[in-house]
Amino acid sequence: MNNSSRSGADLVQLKEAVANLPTGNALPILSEVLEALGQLVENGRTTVIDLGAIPFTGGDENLLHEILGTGEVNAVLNAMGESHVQETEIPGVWRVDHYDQTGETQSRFIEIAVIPEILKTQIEDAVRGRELLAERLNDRKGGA
Amino acid sequence: MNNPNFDLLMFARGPLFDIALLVFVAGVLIRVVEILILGRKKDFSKAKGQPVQQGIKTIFTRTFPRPGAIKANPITIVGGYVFHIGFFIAFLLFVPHIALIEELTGLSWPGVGRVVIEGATVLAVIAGLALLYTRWKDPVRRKLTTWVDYLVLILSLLPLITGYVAVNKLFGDPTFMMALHVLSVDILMIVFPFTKLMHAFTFAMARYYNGSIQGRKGAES
Amino acid sequence: MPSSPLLPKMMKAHGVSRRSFLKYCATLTSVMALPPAMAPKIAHALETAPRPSVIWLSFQECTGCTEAITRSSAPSLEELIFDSISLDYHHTLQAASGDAAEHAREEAMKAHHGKYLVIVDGSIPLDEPGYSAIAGISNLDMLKETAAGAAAIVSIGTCAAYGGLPQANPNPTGAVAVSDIITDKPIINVPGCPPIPLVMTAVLAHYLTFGIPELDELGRPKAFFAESIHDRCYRRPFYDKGLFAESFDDEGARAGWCLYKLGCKGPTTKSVCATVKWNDSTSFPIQAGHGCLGCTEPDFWDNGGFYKPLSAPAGNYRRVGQAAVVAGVAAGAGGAYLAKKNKAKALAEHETVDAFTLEKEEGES
Amino acid sequence: MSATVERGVNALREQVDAPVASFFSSCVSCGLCADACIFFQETQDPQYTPIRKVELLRRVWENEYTLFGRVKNMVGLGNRITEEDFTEMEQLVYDSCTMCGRCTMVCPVGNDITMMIRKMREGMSAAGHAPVELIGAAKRHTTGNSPMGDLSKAIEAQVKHAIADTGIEIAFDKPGVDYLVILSAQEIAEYPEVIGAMAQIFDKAGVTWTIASEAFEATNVGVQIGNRDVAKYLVTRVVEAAEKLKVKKVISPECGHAYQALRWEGPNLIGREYGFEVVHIIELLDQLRAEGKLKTSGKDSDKITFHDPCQINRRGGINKEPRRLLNMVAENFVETEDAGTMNWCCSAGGGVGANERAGHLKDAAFQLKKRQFEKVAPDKIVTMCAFCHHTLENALEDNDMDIEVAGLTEMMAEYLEDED
Repeated sequence: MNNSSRSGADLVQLKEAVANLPTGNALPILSEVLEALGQLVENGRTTVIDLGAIPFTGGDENLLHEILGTGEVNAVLNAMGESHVQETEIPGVWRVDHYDQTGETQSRFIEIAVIPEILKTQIEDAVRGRELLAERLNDRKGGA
Repeated sequence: MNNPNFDLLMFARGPLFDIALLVFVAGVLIRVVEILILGRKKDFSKAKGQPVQQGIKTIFTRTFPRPGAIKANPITIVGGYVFHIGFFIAFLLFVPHIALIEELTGLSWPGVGRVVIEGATVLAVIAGLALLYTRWKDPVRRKLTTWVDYLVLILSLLPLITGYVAVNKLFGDPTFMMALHVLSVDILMIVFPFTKLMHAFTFAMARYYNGSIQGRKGAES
Repeated sequence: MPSSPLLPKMMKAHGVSRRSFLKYCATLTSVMALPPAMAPKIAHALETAPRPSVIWLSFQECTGCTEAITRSSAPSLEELIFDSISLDYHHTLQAASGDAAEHAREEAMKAHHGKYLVIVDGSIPLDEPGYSAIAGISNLDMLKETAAGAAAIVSIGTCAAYGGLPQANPNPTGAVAVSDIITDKPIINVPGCPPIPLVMTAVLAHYLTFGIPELDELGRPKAFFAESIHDRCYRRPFYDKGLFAESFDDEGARAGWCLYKLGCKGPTTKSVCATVKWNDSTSFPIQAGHGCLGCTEPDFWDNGGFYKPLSAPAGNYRRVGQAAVVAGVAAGAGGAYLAKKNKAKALAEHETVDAFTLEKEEGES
Repeated sequence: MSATVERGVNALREQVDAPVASFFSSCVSCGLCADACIFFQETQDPQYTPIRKVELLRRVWENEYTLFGRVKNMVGLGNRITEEDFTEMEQLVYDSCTMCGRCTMVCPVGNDITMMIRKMREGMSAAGHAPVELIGAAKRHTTGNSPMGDLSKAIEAQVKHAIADTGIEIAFDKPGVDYLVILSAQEIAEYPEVIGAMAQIFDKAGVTWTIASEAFEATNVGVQIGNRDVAKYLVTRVVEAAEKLKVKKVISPECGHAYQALRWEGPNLIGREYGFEVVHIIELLDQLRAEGKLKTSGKDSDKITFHDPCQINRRGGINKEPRRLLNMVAENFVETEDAGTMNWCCSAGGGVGANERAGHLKDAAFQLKKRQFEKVAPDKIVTMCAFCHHTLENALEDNDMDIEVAGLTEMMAEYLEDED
């Protein structure tokens, strides 16, 4: 068999190294982000970039993170699995990563916005919120 | 509903491959057996050198051109080398091909990575095109070349080109391109026994005879 | 029959926030290769689309497709979307049976003529109507009858889409795909054995929001069937490096090397298995150490053997090869015999010359 | 088809064997043999590509010795050989080929094209298409005892001359001696000094030898024409004489094709092994040198180069021997380019020299030799083939080149150590 003398540890390393080789897709994405940031500043327009639409490896992620950095806001949503919403060191540029209940990545986005859509309270939810609050108050009053 | 691309691939891998294998194996054997049984007369002259040893030696030594030959015919010799070496790297060291050979013969060996295979393929195609060019342009080769020679060279390049396109998904449906790749190999196998492609087997016999004829006289070969 | 939007109510009933729904829609856009900006529009469309009547026909099938879409480990939005349709007939799931069940189907067909969606799983036997019939109605008749008033048909699973396992050689029932019978309705094929649940619901979501998705030449939504599994496989780097598992229990297999030599059909199989994965994105066959069988492709059962490398010949090459050796040696010997006879004749006919007979005969042209 | 055409085709048919079949099966038309050919080199005319010269043999092989060719014939795709085909090939097979064997050395698939030219000539000659000059020589040799006619008187005179010059006894038809010496007509007529030279060397070395009055001629025009019947007839004379005299060995003289004819073709022409051995004169001299029986004194101070005769070196395997000998007597020995196994032909071997029609080709071919000699600028060219000697001498003169040509045996004799 091929390369049977290789040790198991080497193989795991190789596997990781191979999986994490940068594809070179990080830099074009960043140029797109810069352009989108311009749109946000000048026209207030929001842009969402889907990182699942192109080959994007661990190596690419590292480069992206290196350049964008970590910013002031870091939110963890708990909506049918976690979602991590984090502003980068570049204000207006957000990382939005959705995970399912088992913690597997569902989708990864870069959102160039004043505030990512997902963070905003949805009116539909607020409607239910109003009902819920009213219900709870009512319970308390009734109980008192 | 059928996938016509997959059906073509299955046709090329299935019945057509069977036909190609039959024609190839039977055809090559016919020609080799035909030559061997024809034999040659016993040589009554008293041998000075060692015909058998030199015959076997020449099978290998004739692989290398004599000094000065490359300068006189750079395209043919360098192109010939690159084409043959590239073709055989792509053919014999690409793991899917090894899997095919293993399936047919039970023999298997380690393969190499895609960079090597594709590098060899590209070089072999360039070399093949150069050989086509010199066949067309050089007066000596042009006069020697028949339409079958052109056909054979083009048919030898097709598996390389279609294989490269299919693996790299350059254009066309990849399954369709893979089907074309296998088809091109089937065709190459079918024409093989009827054309000069036979040299792949008979060159060893020719070199052996050359070496043994010269060797009997104690002359170089 | 209700046709007002049900989804918001369902969400509320399940305690699912709209934010969760929005997150799901964002993932849907990513999966369907739609622009991410479409996510809120999809959400809105799903929330407001009228609840369509769906008639689910199960023919020669194993119920695996229904199982896949209904049995998630946790309550999921896939289920919600599935629940949000008005499933008026599904003889495995519905409570009614016998005449009442058939009555429900006829009712739905009448009430929503021209608007209902037909989902089919399973292939249709053509040889004998009795091979598969429901309430005395042959699959063929039921399909024709039901399809007549449908807006569109979704063929779920490879059996309905392409004939699948029942059609495998020697195809004892004369099984055919839906598209072999129905030619005058839009048909969306969602092949797979079974299809990925997310893909089934995403296609439904797409149909509900934007209508028929863009299809490839095999009737499959391009969003899910444009790329081969091989292209997106995490083991692809090993293929490129020439590192292949030789058996299911060797070091290479344990190290996660490419499964090509073990018969993986990834290179010729189009599906998003390698990216969307199964069981809530946990894994997919190749990740579990088994090659792809190619189940989203027509005739996958007969395409040369599951454990045979894709490059290996698929026919009777062993017998052919042996025959070729025998035939070649025999014909070669025969040819050589003729040649030797020819030469012997030539030698026998040799006309001995001397220096004085070397010149050409007189009177020659 | 006329009788002679049929005779020619039949002769080709007789020549096909496994080597021929493997050669034609292997040729990929790469054209590399062209550059090995002196006639192509000097004319750049693609028709002189060696492999093209054996086309008729290829057709016979394909049509009659391959199953696929037979099938092609049956469906009417065969290509019958005609009188015109033979006529067309004449100038390729005889005029533009000296059977020098360079093409055989360079063919990447190992085709012995030279051997196939030899076979082609069987067909050509049987079909009546051999050059008239060679046929004339064959007639003279058949009726007389050399291709130049009857040389009995001449050799007697030359031997007498040599006896007078050297004072050594040379006996005709002496049975039981070790060696039978045969000579080429060229030597008898043009370079008779070689007889005295051999007498002196052999006398010193204690070698016993004789000349057969019945068979003193070594050349065999049958081999040049490429006709096995004629060649067999001529070689039989030597074989019979040698066996009658019961010599141990026959010495093949300084003549290229004679060496091929006697040593390598002869036994196969007569269909049996000889009752004696054949040795080339230079092989013998080198052997005497090794045994200490050939000693020289003094050296030639001229700038000397060596011309390798194709049939003796490339196709005969005698390569190091002449150089070892030459180094004994030459102070200033220089090699030309390609010397040794890949040396270029003198330009007129293989019957080309006798063929008037080929005159211009021969002259063109010599230009290559000329350039090589000019590069080295020797005072003297030594060789071991009387016909090369003859050709070079004439061609040098035609090209106004003042270079002396000498035979190696003669040169060795010149520097023989005087016995005290």
